[in-house]
Amino acid sequence: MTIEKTLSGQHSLGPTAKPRKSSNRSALAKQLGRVAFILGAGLLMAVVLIQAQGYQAIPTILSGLEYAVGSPQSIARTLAWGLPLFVATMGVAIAYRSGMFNIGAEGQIYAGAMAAALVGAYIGPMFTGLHLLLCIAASAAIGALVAAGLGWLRAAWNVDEVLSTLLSNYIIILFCAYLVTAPLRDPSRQSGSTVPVHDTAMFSEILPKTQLTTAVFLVVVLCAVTWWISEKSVIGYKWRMTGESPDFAAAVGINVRRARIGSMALSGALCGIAGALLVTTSQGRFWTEIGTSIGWDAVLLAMIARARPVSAMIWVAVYCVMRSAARGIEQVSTVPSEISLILIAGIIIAASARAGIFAQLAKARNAYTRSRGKN
Amino acid sequence: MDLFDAFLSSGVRLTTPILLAALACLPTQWTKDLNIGLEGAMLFGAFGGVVFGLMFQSVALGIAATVIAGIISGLIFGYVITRLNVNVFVAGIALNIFAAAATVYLLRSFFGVKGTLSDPGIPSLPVYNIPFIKDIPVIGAIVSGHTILTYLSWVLVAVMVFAVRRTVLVRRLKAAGEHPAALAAAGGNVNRMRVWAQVWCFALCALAGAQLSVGQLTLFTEGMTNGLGFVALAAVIFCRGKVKWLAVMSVIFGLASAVAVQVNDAVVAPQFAQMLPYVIAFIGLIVLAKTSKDGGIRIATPTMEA
Amino acid sequence: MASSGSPTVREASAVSTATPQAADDFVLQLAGITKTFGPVVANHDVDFTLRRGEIHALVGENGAGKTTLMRILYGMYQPDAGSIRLGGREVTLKRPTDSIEHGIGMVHQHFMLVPGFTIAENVTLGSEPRKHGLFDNAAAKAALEEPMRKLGLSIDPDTITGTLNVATQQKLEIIKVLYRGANLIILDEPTAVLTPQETEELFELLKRLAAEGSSVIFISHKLREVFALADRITVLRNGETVETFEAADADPAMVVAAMTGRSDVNLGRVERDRPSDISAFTVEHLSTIKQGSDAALNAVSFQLRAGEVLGIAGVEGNGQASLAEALIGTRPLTAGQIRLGETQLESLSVNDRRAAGLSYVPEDRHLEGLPLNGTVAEGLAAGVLRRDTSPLGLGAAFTSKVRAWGTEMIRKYAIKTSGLDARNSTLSGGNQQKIVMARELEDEPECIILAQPTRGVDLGAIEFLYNQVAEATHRGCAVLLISADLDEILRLSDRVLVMFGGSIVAERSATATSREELGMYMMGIQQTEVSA
Amino acid sequence: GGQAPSSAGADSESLHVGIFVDNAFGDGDFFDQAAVAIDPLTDEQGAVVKTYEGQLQAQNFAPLLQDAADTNDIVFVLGFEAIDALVSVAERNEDTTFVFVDGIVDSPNVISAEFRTAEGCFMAGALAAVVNQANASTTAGFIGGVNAPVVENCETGFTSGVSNVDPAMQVQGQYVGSFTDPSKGREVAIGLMNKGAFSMFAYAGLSGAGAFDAAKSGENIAPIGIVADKSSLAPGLVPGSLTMRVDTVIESLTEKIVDKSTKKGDQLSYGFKEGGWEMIYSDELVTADQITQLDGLQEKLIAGEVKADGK
Ligand SMILES: Nc1ncnc2c1ncn2[C@@H]1O[C@H](COP(=O)(O)OP(=O)(O)OP(=O)(O)O)[C@@H](O)[C@H]1O
Ligand SMILES: Nc1ncnc2c1ncn2[C@@H]1O[C@H](COP(=O)(O)OP(=O)(O)OP(=O)(O)O)[C@@H](O)[C@H]1O
Ligand SMILES: [Mg+2]
Ligand SMILES: [Mg+2]
Repeated sequence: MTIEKTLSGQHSLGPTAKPRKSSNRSALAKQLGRVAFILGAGLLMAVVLIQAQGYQAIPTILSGLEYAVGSPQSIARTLAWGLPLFVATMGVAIAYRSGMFNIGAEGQIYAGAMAAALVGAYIGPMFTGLHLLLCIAASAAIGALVAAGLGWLRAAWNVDEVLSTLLSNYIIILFCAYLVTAPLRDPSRQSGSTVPVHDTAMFSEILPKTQLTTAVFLVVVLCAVTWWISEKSVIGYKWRMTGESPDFAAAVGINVRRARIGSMALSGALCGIAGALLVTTSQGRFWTEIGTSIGWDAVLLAMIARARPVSAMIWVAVYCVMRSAARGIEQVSTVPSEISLILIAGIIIAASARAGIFAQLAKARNAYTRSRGKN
Repeated sequence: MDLFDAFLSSGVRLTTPILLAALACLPTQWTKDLNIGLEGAMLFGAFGGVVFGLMFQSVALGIAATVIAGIISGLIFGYVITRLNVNVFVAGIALNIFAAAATVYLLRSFFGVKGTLSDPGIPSLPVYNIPFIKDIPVIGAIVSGHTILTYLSWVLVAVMVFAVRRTVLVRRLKAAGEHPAALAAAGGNVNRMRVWAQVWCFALCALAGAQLSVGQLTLFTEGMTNGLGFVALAAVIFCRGKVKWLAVMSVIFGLASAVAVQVNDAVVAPQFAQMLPYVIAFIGLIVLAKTSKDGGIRIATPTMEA
Repeated sequence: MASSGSPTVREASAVSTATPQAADDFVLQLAGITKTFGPVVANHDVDFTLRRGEIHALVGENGAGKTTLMRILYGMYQPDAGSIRLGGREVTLKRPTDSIEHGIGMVHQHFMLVPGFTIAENVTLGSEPRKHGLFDNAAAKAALEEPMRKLGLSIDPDTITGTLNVATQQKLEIIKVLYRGANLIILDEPTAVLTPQETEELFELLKRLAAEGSSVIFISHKLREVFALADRITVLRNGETVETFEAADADPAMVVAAMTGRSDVNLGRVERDRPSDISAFTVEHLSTIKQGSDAALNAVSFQLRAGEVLGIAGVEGNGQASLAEALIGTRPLTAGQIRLGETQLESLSVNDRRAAGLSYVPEDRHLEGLPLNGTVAEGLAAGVLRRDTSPLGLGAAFTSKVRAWGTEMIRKYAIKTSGLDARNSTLSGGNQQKIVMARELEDEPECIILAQPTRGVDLGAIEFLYNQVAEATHRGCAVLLISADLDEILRLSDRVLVMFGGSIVAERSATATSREELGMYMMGIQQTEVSA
Repeated sequence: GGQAPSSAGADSESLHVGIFVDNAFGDGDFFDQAAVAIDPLTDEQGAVVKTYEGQLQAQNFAPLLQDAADTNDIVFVLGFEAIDALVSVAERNEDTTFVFVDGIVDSPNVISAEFRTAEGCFMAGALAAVVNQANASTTAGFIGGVNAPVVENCETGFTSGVSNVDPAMQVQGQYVGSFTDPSKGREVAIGLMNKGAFSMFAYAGLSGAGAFDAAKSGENIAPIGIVADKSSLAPGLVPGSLTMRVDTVIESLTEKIVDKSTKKGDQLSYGFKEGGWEMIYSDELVTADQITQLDGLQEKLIAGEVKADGK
């Protein structure tokens, strides 16, 4: 019987917290134990899935890792792939941290990409830094506007943001698709895409043939600032408390409404910038499927990281390696690269079930020892 | 058949998977474990319908096997969210991603194909053209010419309406959601109720998916649910636990999709036509939040504790 | 609201309704019960017996393990060790149904009623009458008639439970127990939400049931009630049995000493200076609309002087929560004025009201008082941030400032915790409340609103907190004390206002009134003109 | 157990050919038709073929094309979305010959192979009209995936093909809004049927499968296939298919590149004449006379006597 669990009222991610050890070392050990468990579970799933395809698991995984992180070029390529994802995940995480489940990241990424593509193409050419700044600013603004609007609906009218952001994805993506197939189409192209942005609206490559651009510096700055806002600043405290317990926040004088709208705005701005990066680092224009599923990846990763910025960054890095390794594996075997998505879904379940699994094991062990004791 | 009848007939067909998925999800709302993994569960259902159909060379056996697989999945999902204490929102999102990837993986592994699994050996559900009735305008289009699953979905609506009024089970499901401690104290088993709700959810999602893959079509394609699960989710949220409203919302969404299919791009850009169900849902969400006393619904999102 | 007869007050000399018998007349024997939750030992080697027809009180401070022991008896928890004998036979109670089958019924500390269900549905939940496998509403209603009559309750069984007042809901809990035919009845703090008169009525009923042969276990923090009702009293402390008294041979001081392990606990009025004559806080014609289960405010007016404690008494749900929230600003007003010193507050935000010198200890510390999953530092931080940061709040000093202040508060308020980074949820209720009080009192407010400040806080901590409040009044702070606990109000206040149905129905001096008089007002039986 | 993963870049003697698609194989159309070339390339030309899937993620394109350039001598690139990445990667990898299939890329480093979409779809329209005439239907249906220019080009060709055969015949067009939604595709097909269409042509990827499925389930529809012979999707009900010989184009271009008869910057165009398009007719559903009529029209088209865009 686990009436204990149900009696505690809400169903939470893990069982109610146990007293936290005061020493940092044991906290670190616990954290490492958690990571080890999760990675172990992931590895186990990977081995099973690859073996099931008739390949030797370990050499296959190793060759994938070789592809992903085997050389400075590979690392650069892997990192370059993940740049937008870092920003988007930070964006989603900061909203979660404030109790706003922004699963509209996908739509906000599209909106941001569209804004950057338009500013990049129709304004300029001009000085590169300035042009990029304009593109980023426009995409941040549109992302922020969309997300803040949805945040306002929640703050003012209590419109559930999970569903409203979910639905906004479809509406925004379809609207962008309309724009590129009709009014804003590049007539020289056979598919729906906008005209290309000026060269001055593109980040320049740092390492040749890797796609790693100077955008990496922007991403580092954005991640650092987001971390600082979330964990160190007073406004971050207000947002976190709003997420933790809105009633508490209201009672101590935090403007809950403002915190919700504000955190959503920042979240949307970051997602918008992620969209801008898609345009300004690789594609150079908007097309109907530019952001395919990055927003969902960000939603999942922020969730695994439990919205903690540092752990979000670590998870994005791990995920980028996984995706990159899966692409590498696909080139040397017939293992579909979807394996990385299966793994990430498995890992998120393993991560959130970890405490529950150990509790069940402990219970089984107790039952076993008790039955042994009776005999 | 005139155009209006054709539109209605199309609307009924498009309503069926939405209605089945929404009916599937409803008990999970009662137990406050709203399963947002509908989309993924349906996709597996669609996949199962085709694969088991091929395997048994019989549509009935294929669907039965799919439903059994759904029941087993429901038990596992229920175990994960009750005993392993995984937040249902997290599990649902993971399920959606997992289903999208796993169906591709399985398609490649077992059938060596990507994208579509289409085979002359895939059996399909017959369509029942009811004599006399099929010739009556309007009624004929609505009542006649559908698969058994369409009729079943409406039977299920009636069954659920009755069950809500009269059965002990539904009372306990609702108690498990509204005040779990009360049910536990009264000797009920809260976790069992929560698991039952998920089992029901997956079993019906299996039917909803099968309706897509072997009811409306005889093939499986990657991601063939195309957001239908989320539309059904919206229907569940709007109905506020009431079966009748659930049916009404499903029909509205089905008809909205039918409009999108019928409207030509000379009238309105296809993107706007496609947006229709989502826009209706979005506006509905706002109206619902504005008009309900307790201020809308919250999906059971996880607490983000470290 | 119905009331029965004119209740008389019993003094601490319990009327024994059953004569103690030989050991074989024990309906229940708990021996050596141990139960741990992770590191917490909730019960340790607890022994407990219950005789047929006996009312047995179980007392102890918060967290002493009373509820845990009863939940074990009710099959909700499994003991780690120990035996349960019912009527002499050893039993294993794996789940509540097992206990229900053995004739055990439990009225829980918190209501176990589904708000959206009808009375009939709620009472029968778990053992529904069926016909052809379906719920038989008619049979359910019929089965309710007898227990409802016994409790003098005449409402339609199809009424939705959530719409009933708390006293009626409490009665439903007892009807649930009777419906299942229980003859061993456990009541876990059943009187917390009742007026003295309703309490008295409940006691009459319990005694009648005991006289008819049922056995009752009664958990309460209120010694007055324990002595009014019980035949025997068992005291738990830190999860262990301290002692079992025959009520007739014991007195409150002995029980308190057993509960706390101290002999110097003050149970009387808290010593304070006389309040000044300076008006500090004025409320005029405050009105709100109804939200949730609490009554709307209806032109409430009163005034507080510097250093004064004004008690607001009333049965919960009569507008006290609305009042507290309206004053601090989390609930909108429809009319009225609030003045703190020279400042008009009614149009200010919560933050601005606080900046003007108003402080607030909310009623529900788990929801509003603290971020339960947050750290102690986060719970305290709100106080220092309010004073010391720029409005935009990007100041970098956040962490160091909060930590220095937090460490100071832990020392000053003797908060028992492993440190600033401990989770609030790991602290006991008393220590959680100390965090809230520290945060609010250190603001040096001109007026503080205390809503149920010591609910579920144990005697030691209560004494400490009362002393802090007294100290604040010495500084000239005005205190609005909203409490459902009349003892608390009478011990701390200078004046008492009684709220009923969203209005103030009486004003009394705390030293010139009695529990019974206040009780009459609380039930809305009497009403006087109140001058603001 | 299991086999070891094949290491990249082994066996440097033989010809290495890469096929890159911007989305993924399994579209049931264009990409899968390209994959048909893999076996002939391997068997007949002794090439080592590798495939690359961009998964419609912009960040994937350039790195994968770079990988393809690193391992292959010739890389065929399919999918419009990859053009930008292709141009930049081709510029930096002189050793690899990049071929863009199904469109013109303005780059001196890329060979372009274009299919004259309107010309192919013209014949599909002609077939639709002929089939309709034989079945007393006055409307032909066109199902588009999304309203992208390439699809609209096709619709133009289809419409002029129909009116060339029968100027009085109407064309009803409808877009599914997705290339991957067969159940909507089915509803669209039924919708067009109810507007009077009998023969219909689906240029809609996987969504088009819905039209065949509708026919198979007994709806009164004659679906015309695109890219590959689609008769297996609705056996006995498909009057014909317009096949797009991506595979032969890839094979012949590989040969030409190897024997250096074509070079970077060339822009090739494929129609019926060059073997890019090919009509396949069903013997059961289309009479010999009708086939003769259609073949005649195709000749005229090749000779330039009729124009596919109807001008
Ligand atoms: N489900 C649980 N998980 C962990 N600890 C628990 C649980 N239930 C009770 N405890 C702990 O067990 C101890 C005893 O709790 P219990 O509720 O029995 O006390 P109590 O005497 O009823 O207190 P109160 O007067 O507050 O009702 C407390 O310290 C509490 O922390
Ligand atoms: N379900 C539970 N799971 C884990 N810990 C619990 C649980 N219930 C109570 N506790 C622990 O019990 C302690 C306080 O419990 P207790 O029942 O005494 O609360 P309280 O102070 O009486 O508050 P209240 O009366 O408002 O519920 C805390 O340490 C808390 O962590
Ligand atoms: Mg208790
Ligand atoms: Mg308690």
